[in-house]
Amino acid sequence: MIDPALIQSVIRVLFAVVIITAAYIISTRNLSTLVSAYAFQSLTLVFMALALWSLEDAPILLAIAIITFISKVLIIPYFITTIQERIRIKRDIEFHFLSPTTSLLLSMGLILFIYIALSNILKDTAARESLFFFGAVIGLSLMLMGMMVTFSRKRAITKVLGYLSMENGVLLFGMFVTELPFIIEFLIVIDLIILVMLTTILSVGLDSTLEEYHDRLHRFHLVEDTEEGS
Amino acid sequence: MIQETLFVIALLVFVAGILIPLATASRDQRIFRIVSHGCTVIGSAALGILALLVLLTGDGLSWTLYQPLPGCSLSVTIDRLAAFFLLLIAAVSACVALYTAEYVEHLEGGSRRNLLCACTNLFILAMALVVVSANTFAFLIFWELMAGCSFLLVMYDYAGPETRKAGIFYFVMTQLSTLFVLLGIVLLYGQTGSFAFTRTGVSLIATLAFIALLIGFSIKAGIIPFHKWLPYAHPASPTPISALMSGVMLKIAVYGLLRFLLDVFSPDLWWGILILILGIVSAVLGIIYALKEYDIKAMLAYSSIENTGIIFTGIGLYVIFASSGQPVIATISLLGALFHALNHAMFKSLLFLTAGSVVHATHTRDIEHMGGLVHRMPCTSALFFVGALAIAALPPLNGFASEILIFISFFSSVAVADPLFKVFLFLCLGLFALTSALSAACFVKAFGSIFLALPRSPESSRAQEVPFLMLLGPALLASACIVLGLFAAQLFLLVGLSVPIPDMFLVGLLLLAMAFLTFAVLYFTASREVRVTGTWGCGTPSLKPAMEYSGHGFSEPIEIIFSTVYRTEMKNERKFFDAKNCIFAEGTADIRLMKIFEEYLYLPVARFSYLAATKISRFQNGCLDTYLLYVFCAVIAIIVYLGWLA
Amino acid sequence: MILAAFIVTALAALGLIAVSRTHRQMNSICIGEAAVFLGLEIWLLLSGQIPVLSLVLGNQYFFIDHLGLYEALIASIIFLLAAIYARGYVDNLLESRELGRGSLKLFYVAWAFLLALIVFAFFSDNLALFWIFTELTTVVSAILIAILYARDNIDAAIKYIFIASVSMLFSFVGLIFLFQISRSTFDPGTLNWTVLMQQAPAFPAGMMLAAFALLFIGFAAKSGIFPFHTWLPEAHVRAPSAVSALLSGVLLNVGIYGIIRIFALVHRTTAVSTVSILLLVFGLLTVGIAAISMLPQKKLKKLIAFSSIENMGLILVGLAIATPVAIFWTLFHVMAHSFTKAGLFFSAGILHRQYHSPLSADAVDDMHDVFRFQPVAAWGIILGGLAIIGMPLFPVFLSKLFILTQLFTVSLPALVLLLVLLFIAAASFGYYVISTFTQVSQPGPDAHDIVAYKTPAGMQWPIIILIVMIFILGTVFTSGETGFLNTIVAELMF
Amino acid sequence: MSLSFIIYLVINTLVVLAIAPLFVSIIKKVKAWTQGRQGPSLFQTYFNLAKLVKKETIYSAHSSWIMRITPLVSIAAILVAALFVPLVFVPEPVGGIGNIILLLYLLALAKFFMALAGLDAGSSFGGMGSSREMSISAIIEPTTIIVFAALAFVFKTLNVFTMFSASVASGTTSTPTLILLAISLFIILIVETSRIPVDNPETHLELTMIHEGMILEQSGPNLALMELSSAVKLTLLMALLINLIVPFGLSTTLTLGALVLAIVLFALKGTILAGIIGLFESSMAKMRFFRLPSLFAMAFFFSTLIIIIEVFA
Repeated sequence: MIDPALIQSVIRVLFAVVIITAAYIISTRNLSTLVSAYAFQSLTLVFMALALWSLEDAPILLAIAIITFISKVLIIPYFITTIQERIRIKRDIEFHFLSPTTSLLLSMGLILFIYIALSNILKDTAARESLFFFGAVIGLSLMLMGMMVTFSRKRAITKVLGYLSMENGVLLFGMFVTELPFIIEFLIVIDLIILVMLTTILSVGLDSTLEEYHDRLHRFHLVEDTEEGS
Repeated sequence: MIQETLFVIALLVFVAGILIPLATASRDQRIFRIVSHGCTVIGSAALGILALLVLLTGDGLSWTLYQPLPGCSLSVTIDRLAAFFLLLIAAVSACVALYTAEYVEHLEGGSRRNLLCACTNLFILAMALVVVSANTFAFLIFWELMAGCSFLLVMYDYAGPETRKAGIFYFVMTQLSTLFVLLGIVLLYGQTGSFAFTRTGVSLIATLAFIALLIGFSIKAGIIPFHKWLPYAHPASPTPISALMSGVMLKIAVYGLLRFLLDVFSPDLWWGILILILGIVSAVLGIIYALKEYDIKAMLAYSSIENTGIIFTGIGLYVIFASSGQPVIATISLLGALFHALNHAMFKSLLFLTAGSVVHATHTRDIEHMGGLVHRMPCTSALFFVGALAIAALPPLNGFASEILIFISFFSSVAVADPLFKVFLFLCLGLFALTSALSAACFVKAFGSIFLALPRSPESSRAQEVPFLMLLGPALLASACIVLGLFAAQLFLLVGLSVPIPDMFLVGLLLLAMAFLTFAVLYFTASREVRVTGTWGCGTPSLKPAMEYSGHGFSEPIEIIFSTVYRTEMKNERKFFDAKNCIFAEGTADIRLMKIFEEYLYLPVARFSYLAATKISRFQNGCLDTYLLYVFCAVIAIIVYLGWLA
Repeated sequence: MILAAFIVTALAALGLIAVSRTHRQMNSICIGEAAVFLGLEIWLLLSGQIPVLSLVLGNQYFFIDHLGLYEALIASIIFLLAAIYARGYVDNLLESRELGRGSLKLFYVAWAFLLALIVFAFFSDNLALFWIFTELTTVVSAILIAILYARDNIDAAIKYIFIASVSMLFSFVGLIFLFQISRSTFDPGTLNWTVLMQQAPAFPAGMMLAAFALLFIGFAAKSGIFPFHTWLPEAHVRAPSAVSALLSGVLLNVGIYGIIRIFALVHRTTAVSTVSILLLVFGLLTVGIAAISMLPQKKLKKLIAFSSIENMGLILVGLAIATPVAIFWTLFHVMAHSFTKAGLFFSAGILHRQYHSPLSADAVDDMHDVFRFQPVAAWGIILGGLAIIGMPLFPVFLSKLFILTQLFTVSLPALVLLLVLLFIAAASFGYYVISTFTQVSQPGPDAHDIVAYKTPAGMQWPIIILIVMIFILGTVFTSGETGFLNTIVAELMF
Repeated sequence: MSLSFIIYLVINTLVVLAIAPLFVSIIKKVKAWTQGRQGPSLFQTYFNLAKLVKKETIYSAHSSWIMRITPLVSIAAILVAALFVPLVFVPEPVGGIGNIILLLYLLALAKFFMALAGLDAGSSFGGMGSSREMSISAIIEPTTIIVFAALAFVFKTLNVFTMFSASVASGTTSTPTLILLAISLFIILIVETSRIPVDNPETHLELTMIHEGMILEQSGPNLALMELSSAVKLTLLMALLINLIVPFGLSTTLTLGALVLAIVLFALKGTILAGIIGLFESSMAKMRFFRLPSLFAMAFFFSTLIIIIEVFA
């Protein structure tokens, strides 16, 4: 058995890593780096789940780690990369509302803000002192940072990554509430995968011309045959 | 027992009148419409008999029609007030139905006319049910039903160019009226905890409820400044509908106000003053605007505004006297208001129906294009003449009989209130007198321009008298006008009310006697030679229609005298040859009457709301990023709220 | 097991669609699925054995109580009618090549799946399960929106997915909070609504508030509450009208259902006063923004969509009042709104087919001679419009009236504000309908001849049925109906 | 209806018919004197009427039954109105006869018909006359009603008969209020009977005529009736003024002596008032039509002032 204090500090380090990857996702312009950053963030979460597993010895955490690894580190990044290659988009340099620097500064503010807000909310509860609190702070911050990506980037595919980053925040938070039934976690992941696939496919539709889009749909075997556009 | 039976019969007959044309909506056959109108007449007759029974015996009827939910039932209570209005509805509806049976056949629209019949029946039924509603819940339901039906009826000729504007005005104003009535009823419900017409004490909520209801009913009654829908809706809708709306629906609003004033509120003095001011202002402005109208139906609509103003004046006086401890005068004012409501229903529907006949015959609503119809449509002109006499409040017809009651209460008011208040009432009296004099001028103009002198357009020189049924309905109304006028005093005695109204029958007899004696004397003494020749035209060989005094010319002096009220606007546009504006090139000058309320009240409000709405709807700018930003901001706001405020 | 029957039906439907070849077959399967669902629900209703608890395994994931059954009934009825309607509608879409023939199977699979998902969402006891089903409905309905052969549709679907999913993530955080609350109160923690309801009075107010607010974000986005409503007008405008009817009549209810459930929880704690204010504010803002946005609308479906938002706001206000009477009428309003709105969208769909209005949300409709071409649809719009603005004899009138009377007990200014906003909404609706339906072209040689679209009877009957239904709903109240609604209120412990 | 009332009906009508043309002549005579002319005979109006009755009636081809019944209605309405103002004998009021509002509206009835008759033939003079007449009568109406209301207030009754009885009972001592009211009544009389400065009854100049314009198309016996009715209207308004201010001699009991005395006294008082009217007219110039509203506003202001004084006193 490893020393709980050590694990707790490891977890804290992982928190920092997660936040850093999130910041990277916010500010980078290169799409393939973006996907890598996301995969790395998910990997961090896997490690975090493992660390928590060793701390609390709940088998569900191990399961979460495995599912996360398979879906978020392997399948989804692979899928998005494939799509990216097909639509030949490399960079997303248009920003809406926020420039990368402002986003970074803002996200720092957000973390602080959520910390204060949550400590106010959880003032009188037992949850205030536990890891639950940290999980909540980091999870929510991650969500809001991911959300900043969704509304400040032009390309739909970047938005998807922002959304995924948000989802990571939820997962991070969820890991600290271990008794959540496993089936729920499992279904959520399935749901997520479907959602991501659909969104990505649709994003392709937005980011390319209609004819190409239907052509691709055909190649994905989503529709049986293609007709000429009206 | 007989009351219940009559009521059920009326209800069933009306329902039949609604369903028969609806079921046959696809078939454009006259027989179904006749049956439907027959149902209206029979149903109205049953209602009328019921109302008379209740009025004479005082034995009311109280009955629950249908109880959808506990606590709110569609119940019926017919007391004397309800019976009075029921009588009004029944009388007008029956006559209008007789008229419509013929009129509808001359309308365009094929089988849409079946819908018109069905909807008319529903409209009448809804009005009757509003009046007999035993609680505010039923009142509200039937009120809305009435509003909905009347809206559909106004939109009958939906393709007409003016109908769109009329429809929008009517719809919006109706909804506004509903808003206020609903607010009032909700407030009362909150106050008393039930939908019954129960008396509330004096409280802020009760006052607010009263204000809300007053505004709601004022809108429906066409009280200035909420009147604007009337002059649009009436010309746009088919004639019988105008007659029903003007003759009956406005009275339903009056009924609503009275019902709440009498049964629910304990009125304060200033309520009365408020109602009185609304009434007087509507009466004066209504008739002043009527004078400048050349669209016959719009003119009648404005005249309706005036008459509702008179009714409101009576109600205002009632509240004033009732709250200052003068029950006798209060009763006179109330009876005046009620009687005027009845009389106005009679003569205004008479006027609308005959005006409809005229429009039917001449294919125009502009009185400047009519003229000379007295020779071509003698019966219609005689009927219109009776209506004009009545509405101008000339003895011995009914318009005078009710106005004199209000005059009497005005006259007796001086002895009772405090000095300043007396002066106020005197000023109101002066304005009230002005109103009735102007309405005489207005109807001289109307009758003169429409029926007298030479035809001013080819259509009106080719006009033909309308068929029998289109004369029968108005004729019944005209005889009602005469009977209600001549026997006013006797009728009041019959229902057991003593009012200081002159014996108009006696006056009528005297008038007849004098006329007869004069005729007799002249017959025996005077020359009986008669020569028919051209009108003297200062030596011009023949009189042209263009030489006649026109309706515009007739009301010109009054327009000049009241020019401050009419607010004409002069526009000069000049163009010059040179830059320094010295050499005049060409220009246009244009004087037009401003529609004050429309231009300063309605349109600015509409424009402002539209502008604001356009601004706000830019919120929905079609950009996903913005939408997500909203979500982001909302989330932040919620977290702030949770962290610091909650 | 009744649930198994539902599952089997849904799977059978999906399987049959997968093997069927023609449009007619697929459509009939969807009709059949909805009919079977409806039949099962009616059987449940009549058998009187609700609430059905413990449907799956030891851990109780599913249950059927009155509220769930109520919502499921509404959903099944609308699905049934929409499927009947869709046959003619989709035929025309295919003819005009707005829908690729290849996408047909995807469309019907999504359709059948959506019904199953929605019904299972209503039958979930576990809130997390409910969350998942709700999330899946977003996905599936987005497919239905995006199915048309136009970029605008994809755009609308993307908006829908992003806004709904992003907000739903916050909901999930709320669920975690809720779970944490339950875990700190009793062991082991659970997300089962029935259990939570038992334990709710012991929950700490502050945490409960946070949980509610976060959950509210997601469900509000699903039900089109300001400021999360932005997806709604665009999705409703661009989706095929049969789908618009589903979105408005059924899918919005899913979000509202979630809000009702968690509000019932909060109502048992001391946080209720704060939450009520929150709901009231959001409700009024929603009604306000919707009503004002309706005013300058030049597009029928967008107008109807905004009207849905307005009604959702009204429902929120009704919930915020939180008296049993208010809840009763709020539930009634949910049903009234669903049926009325479905009728309106069906009618709008016929007009859409007739005039081929551009899909783009900002394009102006060009309608004229509606009564000549499409009398049924025109009357559907008129009567449906009268119903939705709250004319009596229609159910919305009653729910509106009683929500207003109950609102008076809470706040007079809110009452006045709400009335004014409802007036604006009604006026906007009337303004649009009057100014559009009175457009008549003069028949003549120079008039550009528009060919009357021969509306199949299958597209007209659902409108007529719905109008008759709402008329009956607004006038006839059986003791069974009121008893049923009262049971729901009692089960929600208001 | 008592016998005395029926006798009253007969006496009042006969007296007013007999005396009305005389007053018209007197005014004309006084005006002629002030202009330094001798003027027509005092019986000239009677002669005129007699002459007109013997002449043929000419109708315009465009005119209708309105034109034909107007003279009858007009004279009937004004004669009935005259019944409301007892000239020489005040009986008990019966059935609202004597109601001051009804009196006013009977006059309006006559005016309504006259205005229509003016429009009937399609002559532009007639139309102009009607238009002006209705405008003037509309804007004088507030003043009239205020004055009548003041009368009703002072005498605490709406009935002219009762007013006269009260006036007789209180003797000749008129209160200051009554004198002020009399001035208002005088203005109303001037306006209602179309006299200078409102209208000039003497001319047929198209720019000035109002009343004459309306009856321009009347001829023969019809014209006689119109002339007679306007004379009767003048008389009854004069009688209202006289019997309120100087009621002495007005009989309240039905005896022959009192009646004869009352007739003589009334003729005397009427002659004096007619003289005053004549003098008043001579001292004035006809006003421009559109300046009339300010005159009426003055009258209205004046009457209201009286009432306010009375009210606050």
